[in-house]
Amino acid sequence: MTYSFLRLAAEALRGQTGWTPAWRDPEPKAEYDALVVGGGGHGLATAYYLAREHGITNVAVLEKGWIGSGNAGRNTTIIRSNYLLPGNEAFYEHSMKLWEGLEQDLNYNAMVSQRGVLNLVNSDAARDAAARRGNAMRLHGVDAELLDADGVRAMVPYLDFDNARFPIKGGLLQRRGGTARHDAVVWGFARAADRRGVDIVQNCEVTGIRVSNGRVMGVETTRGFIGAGKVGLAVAGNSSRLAGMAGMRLPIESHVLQAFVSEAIKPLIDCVITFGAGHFYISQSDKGGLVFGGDIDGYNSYAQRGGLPLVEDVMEAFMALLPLAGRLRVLRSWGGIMDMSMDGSPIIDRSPIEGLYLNTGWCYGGFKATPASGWCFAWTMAKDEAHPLNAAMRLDRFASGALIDEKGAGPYPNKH
Amino acid sequence: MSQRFRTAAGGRIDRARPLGFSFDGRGMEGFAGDTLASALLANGVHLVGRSFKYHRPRGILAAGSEEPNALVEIDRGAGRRTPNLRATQVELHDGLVARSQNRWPSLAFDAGAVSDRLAPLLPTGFYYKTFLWPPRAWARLYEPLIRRAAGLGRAPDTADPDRYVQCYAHCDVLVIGAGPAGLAAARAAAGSGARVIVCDEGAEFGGSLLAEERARIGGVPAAEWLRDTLARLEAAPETVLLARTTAFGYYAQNMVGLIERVTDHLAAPDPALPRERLWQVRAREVIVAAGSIERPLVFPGNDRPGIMLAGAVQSYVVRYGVRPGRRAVVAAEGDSAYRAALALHAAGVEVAMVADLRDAAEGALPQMARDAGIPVRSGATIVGTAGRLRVRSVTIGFSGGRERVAADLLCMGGGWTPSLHLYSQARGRPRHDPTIGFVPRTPVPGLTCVGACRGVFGLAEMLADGAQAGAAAAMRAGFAASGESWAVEDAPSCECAPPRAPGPGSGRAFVDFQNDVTAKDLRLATREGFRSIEHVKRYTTTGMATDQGKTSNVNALGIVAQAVAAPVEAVGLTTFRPPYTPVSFGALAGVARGALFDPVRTTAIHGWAAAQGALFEDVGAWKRARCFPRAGEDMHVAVARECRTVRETVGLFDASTLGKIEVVGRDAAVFLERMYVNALANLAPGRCRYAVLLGESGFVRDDGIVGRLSADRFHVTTGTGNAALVLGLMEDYSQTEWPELQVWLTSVTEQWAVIAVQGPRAREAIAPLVEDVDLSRQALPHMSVRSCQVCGVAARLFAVSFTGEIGFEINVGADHGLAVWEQVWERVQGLGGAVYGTEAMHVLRAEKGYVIVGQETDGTVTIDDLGLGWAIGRKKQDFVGKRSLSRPDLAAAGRRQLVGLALDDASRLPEEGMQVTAAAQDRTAIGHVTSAYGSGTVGRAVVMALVADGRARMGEIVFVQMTAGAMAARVCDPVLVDPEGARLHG
Amino acid sequence: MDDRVRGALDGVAPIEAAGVTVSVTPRFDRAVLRGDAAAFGVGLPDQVGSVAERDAGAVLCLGPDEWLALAIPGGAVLRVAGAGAAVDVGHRQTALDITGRLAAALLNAGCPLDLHVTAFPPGSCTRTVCGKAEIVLWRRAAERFHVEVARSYAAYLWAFLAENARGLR
Amino acid sequence: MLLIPCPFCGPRPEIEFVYGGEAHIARPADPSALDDAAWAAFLHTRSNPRGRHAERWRHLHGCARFFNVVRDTVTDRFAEHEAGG
Repeated sequence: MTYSFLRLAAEALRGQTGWTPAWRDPEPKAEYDALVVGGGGHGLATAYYLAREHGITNVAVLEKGWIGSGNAGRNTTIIRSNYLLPGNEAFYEHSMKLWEGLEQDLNYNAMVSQRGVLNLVNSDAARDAAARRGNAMRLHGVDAELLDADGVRAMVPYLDFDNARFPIKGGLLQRRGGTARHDAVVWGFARAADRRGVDIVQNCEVTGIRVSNGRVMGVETTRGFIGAGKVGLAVAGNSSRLAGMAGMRLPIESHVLQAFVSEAIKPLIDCVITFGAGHFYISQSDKGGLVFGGDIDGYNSYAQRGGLPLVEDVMEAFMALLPLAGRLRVLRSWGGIMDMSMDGSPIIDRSPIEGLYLNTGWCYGGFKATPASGWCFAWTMAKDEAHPLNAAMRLDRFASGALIDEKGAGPYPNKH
Repeated sequence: MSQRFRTAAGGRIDRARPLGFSFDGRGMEGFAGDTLASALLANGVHLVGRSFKYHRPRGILAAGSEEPNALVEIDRGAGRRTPNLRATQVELHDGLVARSQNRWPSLAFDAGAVSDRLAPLLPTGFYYKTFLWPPRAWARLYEPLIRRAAGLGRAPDTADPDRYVQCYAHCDVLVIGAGPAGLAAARAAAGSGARVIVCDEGAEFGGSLLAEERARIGGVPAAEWLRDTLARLEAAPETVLLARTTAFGYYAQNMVGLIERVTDHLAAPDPALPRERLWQVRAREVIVAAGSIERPLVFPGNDRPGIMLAGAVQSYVVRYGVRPGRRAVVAAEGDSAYRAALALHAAGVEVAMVADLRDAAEGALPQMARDAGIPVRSGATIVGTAGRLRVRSVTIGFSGGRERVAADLLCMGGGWTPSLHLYSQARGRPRHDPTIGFVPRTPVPGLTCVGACRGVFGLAEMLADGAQAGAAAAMRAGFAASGESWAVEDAPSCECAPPRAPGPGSGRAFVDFQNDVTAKDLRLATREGFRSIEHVKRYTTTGMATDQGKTSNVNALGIVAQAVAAPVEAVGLTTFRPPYTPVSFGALAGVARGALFDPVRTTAIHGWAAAQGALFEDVGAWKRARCFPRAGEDMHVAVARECRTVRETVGLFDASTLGKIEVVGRDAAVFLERMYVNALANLAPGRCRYAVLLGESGFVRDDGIVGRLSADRFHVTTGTGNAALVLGLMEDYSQTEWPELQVWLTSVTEQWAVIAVQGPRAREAIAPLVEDVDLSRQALPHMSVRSCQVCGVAARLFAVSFTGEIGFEINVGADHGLAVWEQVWERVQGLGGAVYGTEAMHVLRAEKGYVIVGQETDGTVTIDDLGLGWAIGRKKQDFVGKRSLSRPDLAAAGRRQLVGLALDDASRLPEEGMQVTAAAQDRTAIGHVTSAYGSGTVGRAVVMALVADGRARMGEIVFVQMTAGAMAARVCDPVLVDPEGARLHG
Repeated sequence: MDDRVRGALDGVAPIEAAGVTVSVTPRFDRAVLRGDAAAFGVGLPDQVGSVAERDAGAVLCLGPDEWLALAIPGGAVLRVAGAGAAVDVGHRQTALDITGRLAAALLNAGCPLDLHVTAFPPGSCTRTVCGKAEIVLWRRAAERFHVEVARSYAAYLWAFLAENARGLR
Repeated sequence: MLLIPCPFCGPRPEIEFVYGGEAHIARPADPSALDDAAWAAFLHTRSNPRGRHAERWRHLHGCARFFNVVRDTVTDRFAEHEAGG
């Protein structure tokens, strides 16, 4: 069934009786050409692009719970490609381009909204870093504008520009950045993959990875053994555990990242804003809720629950940015498990085990990468080699020293 | 017309204290003790809001924090406008100004209600299925319309003038909820002498006892027992009672977050008082007595104003002395709803019928209703209702047919749902009880649920449950305690109704009132393959409104379970997440606003610099003087003058923010030798060395001066922003990797004020002030240190330079800093010198090719990239980061190396962060500018850049991508002033 | 006092609020002592968190091999014989005196420790935090605390305490 | 806020501590003897368990000592103390 306004009208007349399931609920087959473990955005996108780009349709996505139950449904829905380092930039820009045509491609409204991402700078050092980033983006044909304080004021006059502690000195704006509806991204990829023949198998937890003389044979699951010559792991929050099933140890630590939404209010914030003087980012959903988050709690955790100290840090940054927010109220908070790689950049690569592929280490940055991650991971699985876009996101870079340390280039005060 | 719907007498309101208030501009009167909701009902106002999606007229449903409909804006003026408050929680005060929300032009006539007419076109999830064409139209066309329509209240438009504070507290027993069970628990715990905190979200302690009319506890009326209990608790020395205080979140190891609302209920609060206070309570034992929430019934047209929860109606009648209608129908799915019928009857409201949905109504309460002459009909179903802005009639179906009953009040008693929020936040896993619903199953260490929130209903049972748990908790906390017990009379037990899914009726039966989710929406979602309750929730938005589904989740669950033909426990609950009810950002930020957002660190000389009219910059948490403009100078001119003065005469600079670590002990030298890349073991006492510190991964982390004061004592400096990082790194190695080394590290950053004197006449400037040290270059060469007296106070004198000129850094005790600075300043001034700031310091060091870690480096730069490889001790076997240097990529060709750039056009000044390319038109960068300053000394811009294979490109032309186009530049040595160091050693 | 000496909070008037008073103490010597207790001339308390008062001054045991000596004439403490280190930090910190019925409550506005007199009795000391400043806390009496704060954080801590002293519960 | 058992100061609030990552990862006595993979494993590879995790904390704003504890990364509960760094 294709979605359209006409379809809505027709269903209105027949009392909504004609709608069919967005995706099938199939029993897993005994054997597939390829398995994607993890029914999050990245896993579903991978399956979709395996089918669409490489004609590999005998594919199953195995999800231990319900699709989108992990970080895909717990993030702050920001999309952007304002990256600095060569190993990242082209990849995230590719992702942005995929976002731009995604909804027509998937026949699903993921509410991709290019409302602009504005990184505020609060010190000269931060401005230098923003300038370097913006210049690098422009050089590579990515849109970036450096704004001075007045430029920012014109965009978001309600901010506290003369904050006693960290006055706003300007910002780096990427107009093409913005937000997308996280659940819709998951459901859109799921539905589109399903329509191309991919089996989406929920409530099917992988309990083991069968490897025989260096080659992957398939996976043990709570619904029995499922064979496949290619197995891709896209299991943020469980990467170390799953890799461990295949005897691998990863340069990954899992941490909890909290996110928040406020009560719905009439439109106030029209773009995505990040605060330079503290780890803080905010946007407003179409429903009216302010969606925002901060830094990780800072210790290994699988608890999907954070602590109050971090909550306070986030709210302090919020109040420093928006003093009028004092009487607004946080409605709901939640935690997601981030697989933090040691250099802050992801891994999309083959593994030492033939036929087993890794997609992990997204830190806080996974959502915006969803389409390109799936696209590149599908390529890597299909062709058994990295695409140039993810060539730098290798597992062995930690041994070679070819790290992709984007954070090292982030806002960074003078140190002398 | 005022308060036409008050009862003749009774209730806990103070009829002697009338209060004026307004709603949507209409003036009304209520009494002290009212909530906005009870006062509105007393004035006959039921229509208070519009729903989120269809803008349907909505009335007051509940009497507490579970209210989904009655959201209002309270305006206290002057930036004190608060949206989305529940009228059922807003306490009335004189002059209160309230407005309805999300309607235009008026509450009674809301244009937005057109969406109600379009409902067939807007099934659940419709927005995922359309707005797809033309591409990009979503963000430009559809979305702005939807955004404008969405949202509830308005944000305030000026900064919040109120104060919010926080505090930490500890106790042996924290009791959450002061209903009968909670109070009994608190009584037992407090009696033992334990430290007890009792909180309740209501204005008054008592919970259901506040609406209790006939029960007797321990031989006295419930109200009297309540008075006595509160008196005892107030008398207990170690007990804290917090009314208007919501426990909003449970965090690890019995840390509970409480929000105390301090002033919102006051007409004219003392300005010294905070609006709210956040409590972070660490409790040995937590007792949750959160009670239960009544379920609405799901039937067509169940959302009209005048349709209320039975328990709420009882509360309004008994506690607030309000008659919520003239003629009532009570729809009962359990006995408890009969209490509302009896209360209404006693208050003189005609109860047209109790329509009992059960096949038989046998309990004590139904009998009491019959005895009171109230018509009771069992086996009933609610078929529908009529009325636009207020319910007019109710159509009830029986086996015999249907009956239309005129009524302006319909009470719904759908049974009670235990409040599992905090228990679930604490990771308790509930089980499903067929007669009650979900109740706690797995134990949580240190947490006990008592009373209705664990499915214990009935006054006697709740009291006993609480008393027992309170005593047990106190005993676990180490106190001798015993629970009391009380005889309870005239509290007829009410059979609890199991949650039941409604039959599929015609018309829209609302489940989530605020988000307008109907039973049909939920069934449609399951037909579309959204079978997990979490999927259904996200797809239909049920339970995602500001009430977080307190009244709707269990009904939704029942409907979904029925639709997917699975047992309720298999479908499962959605996760409970903090906060229990919304918490203001102000309270969570506390006093950390404005200047208190983050500490501002200043040096001993700061006040002097400010008095001189210095401009300051933030460096880490420090304020540093950036330059000292004289009258008529802009920063550019001032910096040029400051630089010139240092090169020609002498300059004075406050370097106090430098990190300083005193490294002491027999093995101090060995330790530093292992930490830094340099050879330091052989450093002679009295000498210094420029030293570089790497991270273990081989990249540059910091640099500084290591000065050896004596055989076992070193004075080490770090970058201003790096002090904590470096000390932490050193402690890590000394404590955990090399515990055998006898070395101790002490931060002395704040001990010493550092007064830098730099320039050809620096020696001359300080000479008269320094006692017993020969300052001659032979006796005190560059890179030396002496302990001595300067201006009569103890000092550490360093002969070091960050400008390329002769330089000294005078370290004196911070409390002496200003006095010494002023004397040095006199000397410097006398010689025609100047004070300079960080900007001039940057220029001077750049002219000399000195790097700044954090400016030239970004966490991916190696010591060789910076051209500082010479600093590495050649013979050293190992030092932190050494092994990483031989990793392929760190040794590879093509790395970006630090060079100078000489722009063709001497008048141009590139920006830091500009990209460098090999050809003017290239789109791939081979490097970037790390530092760029105008320089009078050099006569053109001084530019430092990291360029791929930079040192091999000396003399080559590269291009700096300026905003105005590419600019040619020649790669050159970064050292532009005095390469041979003659001035330095002069 | 020597007019060449300027403390971080010189000249500020005490914070006087209902139930609590905060004032700046007169200047005194300080030293950090590290290593083996036997290495020092003065006797040192050996329990982490305990305080030994010495006539006018005191020695606070902040860690298993760390002490903070307050107002003890430099010569005495700075003499070390054996495995230990003494570092003069006389200018590094500023000291506040917080007294009154609500002294503990004021500190608990920013200090997460249990300061109930049974949990942190007189004679206890520790390094901890208050708001965003690190402090050293020494309870001299049930209603009297001695607070040490780094010089450059003194102004922040002062403002933090002044703000929280208003409307204290 | 976690309540972290410091071996010298007893249970203390999280904000007094800094996290030190996985415990028992000793710096090799002679790093030059390791090949790149082994060195990378020391630098970057972590067990990252879901459950019992032996980890390091430093009581920075307390006794300033590093110590090891075992914490369950799912429940956040701390188990027994361990000695040494």
